[in-house]
Amino acid sequence: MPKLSYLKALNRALGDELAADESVFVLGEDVRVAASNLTAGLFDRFGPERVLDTPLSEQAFTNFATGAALAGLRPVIEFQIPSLLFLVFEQIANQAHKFSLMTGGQCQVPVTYVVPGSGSRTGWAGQHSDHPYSLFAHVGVKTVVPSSPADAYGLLLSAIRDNDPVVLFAPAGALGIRDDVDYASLQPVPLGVGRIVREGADVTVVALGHLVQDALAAADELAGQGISVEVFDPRTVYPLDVDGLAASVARTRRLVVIDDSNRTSGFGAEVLAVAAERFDLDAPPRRVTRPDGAVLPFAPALDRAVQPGRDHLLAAIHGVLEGKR
Amino acid sequence: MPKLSYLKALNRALGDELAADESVFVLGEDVRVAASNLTAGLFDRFGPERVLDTPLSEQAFTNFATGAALAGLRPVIEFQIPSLLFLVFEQIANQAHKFSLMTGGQCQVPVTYVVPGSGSRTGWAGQHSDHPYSLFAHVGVKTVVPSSPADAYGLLLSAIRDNDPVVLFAPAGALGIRDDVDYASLQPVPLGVGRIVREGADVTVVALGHLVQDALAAADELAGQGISVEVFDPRTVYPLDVDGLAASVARTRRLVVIDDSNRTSGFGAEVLAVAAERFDLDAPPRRVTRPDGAVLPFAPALDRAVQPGRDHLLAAIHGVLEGKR
Amino acid sequence: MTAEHLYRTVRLIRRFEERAMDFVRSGEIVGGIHPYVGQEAIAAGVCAALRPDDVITSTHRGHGHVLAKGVDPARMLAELMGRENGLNRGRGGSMHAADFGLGILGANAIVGAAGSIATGAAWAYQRQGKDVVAVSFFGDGAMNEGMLLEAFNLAVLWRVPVVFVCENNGYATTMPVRSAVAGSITGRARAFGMPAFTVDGQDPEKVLAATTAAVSRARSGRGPTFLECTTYRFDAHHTFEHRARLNYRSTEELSTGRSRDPVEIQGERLAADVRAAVDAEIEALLDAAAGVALGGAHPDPAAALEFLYASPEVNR
Amino acid sequence: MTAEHLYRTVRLIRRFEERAMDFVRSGEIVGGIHPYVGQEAIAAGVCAALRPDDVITSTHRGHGHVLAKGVDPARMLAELMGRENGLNRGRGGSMHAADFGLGILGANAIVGAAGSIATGAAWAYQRQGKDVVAVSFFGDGAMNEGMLLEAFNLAVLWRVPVVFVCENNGYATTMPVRSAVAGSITGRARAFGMPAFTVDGQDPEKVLAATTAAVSRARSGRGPTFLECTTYRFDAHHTFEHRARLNYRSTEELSTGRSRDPVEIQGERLAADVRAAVDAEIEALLDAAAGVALGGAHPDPAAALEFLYASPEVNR
Ligand SMILES: Cc1ncc(C[n+]2csc(CCOP(=O)(O)OP(=O)(O)O)c2C)c(N)n1
Ligand SMILES: Cc1ncc(C[n+]2csc(CCOP(=O)(O)OP(=O)(O)O)c2C)c(N)n1
Ligand SMILES: [Mg+2]
Ligand SMILES: [Mg+2]
Repeated sequence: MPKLSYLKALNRALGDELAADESVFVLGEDVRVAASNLTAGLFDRFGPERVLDTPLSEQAFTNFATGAALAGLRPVIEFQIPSLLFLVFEQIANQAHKFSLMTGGQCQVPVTYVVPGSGSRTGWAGQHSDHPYSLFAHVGVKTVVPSSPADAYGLLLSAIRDNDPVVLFAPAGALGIRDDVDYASLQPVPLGVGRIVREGADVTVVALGHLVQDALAAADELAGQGISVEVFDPRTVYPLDVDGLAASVARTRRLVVIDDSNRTSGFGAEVLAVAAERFDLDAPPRRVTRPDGAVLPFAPALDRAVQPGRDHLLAAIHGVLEGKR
Repeated sequence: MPKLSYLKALNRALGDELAADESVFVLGEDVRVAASNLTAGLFDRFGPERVLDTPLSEQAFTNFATGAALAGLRPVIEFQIPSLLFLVFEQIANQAHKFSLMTGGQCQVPVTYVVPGSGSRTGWAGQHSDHPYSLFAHVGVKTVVPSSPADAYGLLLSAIRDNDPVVLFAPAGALGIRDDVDYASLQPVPLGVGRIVREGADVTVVALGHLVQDALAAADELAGQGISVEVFDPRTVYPLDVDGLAASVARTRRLVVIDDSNRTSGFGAEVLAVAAERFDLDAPPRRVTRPDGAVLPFAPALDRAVQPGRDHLLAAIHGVLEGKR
Repeated sequence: MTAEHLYRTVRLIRRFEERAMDFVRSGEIVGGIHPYVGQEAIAAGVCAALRPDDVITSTHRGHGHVLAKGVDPARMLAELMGRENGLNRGRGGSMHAADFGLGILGANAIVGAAGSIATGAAWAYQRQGKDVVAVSFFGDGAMNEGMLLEAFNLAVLWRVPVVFVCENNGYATTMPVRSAVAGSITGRARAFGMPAFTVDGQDPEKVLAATTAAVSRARSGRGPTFLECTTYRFDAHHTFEHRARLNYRSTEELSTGRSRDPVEIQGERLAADVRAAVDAEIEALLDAAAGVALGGAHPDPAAALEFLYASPEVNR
Repeated sequence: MTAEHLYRTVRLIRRFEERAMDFVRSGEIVGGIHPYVGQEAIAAGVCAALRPDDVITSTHRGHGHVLAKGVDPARMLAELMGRENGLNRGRGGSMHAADFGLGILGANAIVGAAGSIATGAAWAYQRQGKDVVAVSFFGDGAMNEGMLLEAFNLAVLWRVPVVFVCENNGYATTMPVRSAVAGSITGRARAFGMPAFTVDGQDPEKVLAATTAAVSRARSGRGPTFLECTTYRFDAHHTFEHRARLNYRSTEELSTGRSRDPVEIQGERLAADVRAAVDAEIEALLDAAAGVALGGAHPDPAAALEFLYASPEVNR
C-alpha cells in the first residue's frame, strides 16, 4: 500500500472536494504557490477563481467567506498560523457561528477554517505556537483535530460538507505522520465520533492530534510493565463523543487526558468535568496539559518544557493507577 | 450608611485611582459623555488627556493602550459590549498578555479592560449578550467578575494596580445592585481570593457576578426546606482560588457551580475538573451553565431560557443532594 | 411615479419608527431601537435603485434599509416584538433583521462587520453567473473600523459588484465625526482606488440618482463605488437616550439638523391630495401591521436553541 | 563620518544576516529567520536619524532594525540561539527581539500589530513630558491589515509623534504588492491626513534625510509622517524557502532587484581603505559575537515560565 502523509491527505481531500463540488473554493495567504503545501497543485488544477490568494486582511477575508457562504458557496480558508484565529475570533464566533440562529434558520454558513501547523513549531516562539482549539469548542464552533492521515482526509471532507462553520487544526507535530493507506478506502469521517486507537483494560487515555502518537508510545512502554492502556481519540473536540468516551471508561474505570491547550477551562477540563458528572471511576482522573496562561518561550528546551509530553503522561497514568478513591 | 450601587462603585474606584495615580488614564467609546455611566463625571474632573474618547477602532486603541503601558502608563479601557472583546482577542491574548515573558521580563503591561454590562442585557440579542470570561481565563489573562458594590470597587482598584493585563466583567445583571456601604471601609480586594458569601453545611454553590444573587435566593428558599447552602464567590475566574474552594467543599462534600458561560470548557468545567482531581465528594458535582454554543435569541423568554437560572440551580442542588457515589 | 414611490418609502419608514418608539415606551418592544428618523432618504433612494434580486447588508440602525428593500412592516414589527411571525421568528430582533428571500442578508450589530460580508456575497453571486449587486450600509463611525477598510481593498482588487453606502450623520453615538475621522470620508475611500462621491442624504432623488450610477457601474463589471450620504439623526442614538440624556448636541445644532426633513423634501414634490392619500394608506398599513405583530405567537422557550446549527451532527 | 557610520550599519546587518543564515543551516539557530538582506539601508538610515531615547517597534524581519538601533550583536545572536545571555534571555527569538534600554519596544510576529503599539507609546511619552519620537517599521503587506490603518487614524487625530516606515519590498511572502494593495501605499497613508513620501530605500543617505525631516516634524509636535521606502528582498521570505523553493519571482526580476545593493551603494562613498577597515572591524566584531553567543548558557527548562506574569498574584 502507498504511504500517505497527513499533510498530503489534507491536500488530497481539498482537491477531491474542489473537483466534486463547484461551490467549494479555497482562499488564504500564499495559497497560490502553496507555501504550506496544503494547496499544492490546486491552483494549476482549479485556477484563480477557486484558489484565491488574499492580501493580509484576515478579518475581511474571513467575513468575505461568510458572505460567500450566505450566497451559496463553500469556502475553505487556510490560516498560516494559529494566532490568526485570535485575530478573526469575532468573525468566526460572533458572525459565522451566529447567523443561523439569529436569522431564525434562514441561512447557513458552511465555511471551513484550516490551520496547517497548529501548536508548537519549534523555534516559532510566543506568538506563533498557540493551540486554541478549546476556545472554539467553548463558543460552540465545531472543532476538529485529526490525528492520522486517514482521519485528516476524512474529517476535512466532512468539515467541508458540513453546513456550519468548522475549524480544523492540523498540529505541526502531526503533519509529517505517514501511514500505509489504501487510497480507495479513504472516506468521510463523521464529526463528533471518536475512535479507539488502541484497546486496553486498565486506563483510558484521551488524546487528540499529534498527542495520539505520544499516547500510543506511552501505551507501548507501559505494556512492557504489564499495564494495558486504551487510547481514545475523540477526533472532534466539539461536539465531543461523550458516549464513546463513556463506553471506554466503563471498561477501564480510570481516565487520563492529554491536551495541548492550557489547563484552565481547556479541553482537558471538559473531559474531567464530564468524568466528574457522569463516570464511575476507581481513582481520580488526571489531565496533562500546557500550564495556565502558557506563552511558549523561544528556546527549544523551554518550548518543550511547556508542552504536555510523554513523561508527564506516564507520570499521570502511574498516578491514576496508584490512586484510590 | 449610604447606598452604593455596583456601577457607581466602579465609577468611584476609577475616579479614586485617577486621582491617586497620574499614570492612570481611561479610554474608550463615549467615555467623555459617559454613555454607560462608568466614567460619569470623570471628564470634567480629569480632562481630555486622562479621559480619552476614541474612534471606533477597537483593535488599534487596545494596542495603543499596550504601547502606553510599555511606556509607563496604566490605561483602563472601557468596552461598550462584551463581543468587542472578541474583536480584540488577538490584542489582549497574543500581545498584551505575552510581552512580559517574550521579552524575558523587560517590561510589563498593566492594562485593565472593563465591560460594564456583560452577559445578557434583555433585548440586545445574539451579538451583544456574550459573557466570555472563560475565554480569558483559558488563555491566562487575569479575569475578574465582581458580584457586589464593595467587591466591584475593590477588585477594580486591584486590577488597575496589578502589573499585568486584567479583564473585569461587570455583568449587566449586577450593575443595579445597591448595598449599604461605609465609604471609608472601601478597599482593594486582592485578585485570586474568593469569598464565602453565605455559610452553609450541605452543599457548596460556586457562583460569580450576578449569579451570586441567584445562589443566595436559592439558598434562602432551600433554608426553608432544611437545606443549608454555602455560597462561594471566587470573584476572580483566573487565577482561581482553589484553596478557598477546597476548604468550603471539605466541609460540605457536595458541589454545584452556576456559570453564565457556555458549558463546554467553561468556568464550570474548570470547577468540576478541579473537583474531579482533588475533592472527595459524597455525590457527583453538577454545573448549571449556558448550553453549548449558545447564541442568545432575541425574544425575552428565549433569552432567559438560555441563561442559567434559579430553577436550574435548585434542580441541580436537589440532584446533588439526592446523588450517591 | 418615482417621486411618489420615494415619498411612500420615506414616509413609511418615518411612521414605522415613530410607532416603534411608542411600542418601546409601552414595553411591547424590549431592548429599544436605534431610530432611523431623519435618515430615511438614504434607504429610500438606495433601495429604489436596486432590483429585487440585489442584496443588502444593514446595521444596528437598520429598520429603514429593510423596509425600503421591501420587507413586510408587519413581519418587521413582529420581529421587534419577538414573535414567531417575525422576520427572524423572533430570534434576531431590531439589530439582526434579515429576509433572505428579499436579498436582505441581515443587519449586523457589529459596526463595520458587514462590508466584507456583502463583498463576499457579491463576489460569490458573480462567480455563480448572476449579475447581482450588493449594497452595504454603514455609518460614519464604521469608517474607523479596520475590518471595513480591509473590505474596501478586497472589493477594489477583485472588482466586486458592491456599493458602499456610508450614512454620515455626524456622530458615532456621541463622537463627532470631525474628532473621529482624520482626513475625509470620501478621501479615505478613494485612496483604495474606488470612485467616491458625497451625496445629499436628505434628498431621496439625489440618493437614487447617485446609487443608480453606482449600481450600473457595479453591474457592468467595473467594480465598487463609495457613496457618502450626508444626513442627520433627528432622534436618539438609541432609545435609551430618551431616559438618559447625553450632552453632545446643542439645541441649535439639533434644530438646524432637523430643518432639512427628507419626508418634507420629498413630500413637497407631490400634489397635496396624492400625499394625503399616501399618508392615509401608510397609517392603515401600519395599523394592520401592529395588529398582526401584536397577535403573533411568542416563541416557545423550549425551542430557544432551534436553528443553532444547520447540520445535525451536534447533539447536546 | 555619517557616510562611514551608515556604511558600518548596512555592512554589519548584511554580515550578521549572512552569518545567521549559516547558523540556521548548521542548526545552531532553530526555527529559521526572515533575512533582512537587501533592505539594510532602511534600518540604517532611519535609526541614524533617531536619538538614543527615541523608540522603535520592529517586525518578523527585524534584525536590521535592532542592530541599527544599537543592539549588541552578540546579545542578538545569543537570542537567536536561545541563550540566557540573549537580549530576551532566550525567551523571544528572532521575531521578538526587544531591548527596552535602547528604546526597542520589541519586534512583533503579527503583521500590522505594532503600529498602534508604537503610537500608544509615543503618545504616552509625550503625555509624560518627554520629547521622544517613535518609529514603527512594517512591510507592504501590513498596509492591508485594518488594525494598522486604524493606528494611522489615531496617530493623526491625536498628533502623535510617530513615524511610520513602510518597507515596500514588493512582496508579502509570495503575494506581489500590486495584487494586494488597491490604490497606492502613500495615497492610502495620505488619506488619513499624514504627509507621505516615497523614498529610495536602497540608499541609506536618502532614507536618513527623509527620516530626519519626519522625526523633526514629530518632535516639534506636528504629528506623524509616513515614509514608503522602496526596496527589494534579496533572499528568501524566510529561511524555510531555502529548502522549499516557491515559484513567485523570476530570475530576471531577482537580478534586477539585487543590482542596487545598499552595501555597495554606501560602500562606494567611502575610500577603499576606510571601507576595508570597517569590513575587517565588523568581521572581528561578529567573530567575537559568535563566540559570546555560542558560549551562552542554555536557559533552565525549570524556568520556562519565568516572567509570565509581572505581578505575583498568580500561583499556579
Ligand atoms: C465594533 C463595534 N464597536 C462599538 C459598537 C457599539 N456601537 C454601536 S452603534 C455605535 C456607533 C456607530 O456609529 P455610526 O457608525 O456612525 O452609525 P450611527 O449609529 O451613527 O448610525 C457604537 C459605538 C459596536 N456595536 N460595534
Ligand atoms: C496578521 C498576520 N498575518 C499573516 C502572518 C504570516 N506572515 C508573516 S510575514 C508575512 C508577510 C509579510 O509581508 P510584508 O508585510 O510585506 O513584510 P515582508 O515579509 O515583506 O518584510 C506573512 C503573511 C502574520 N505573521 N501575521
Ligand atoms: Mg453616525
Ligand atoms: Mg513585503
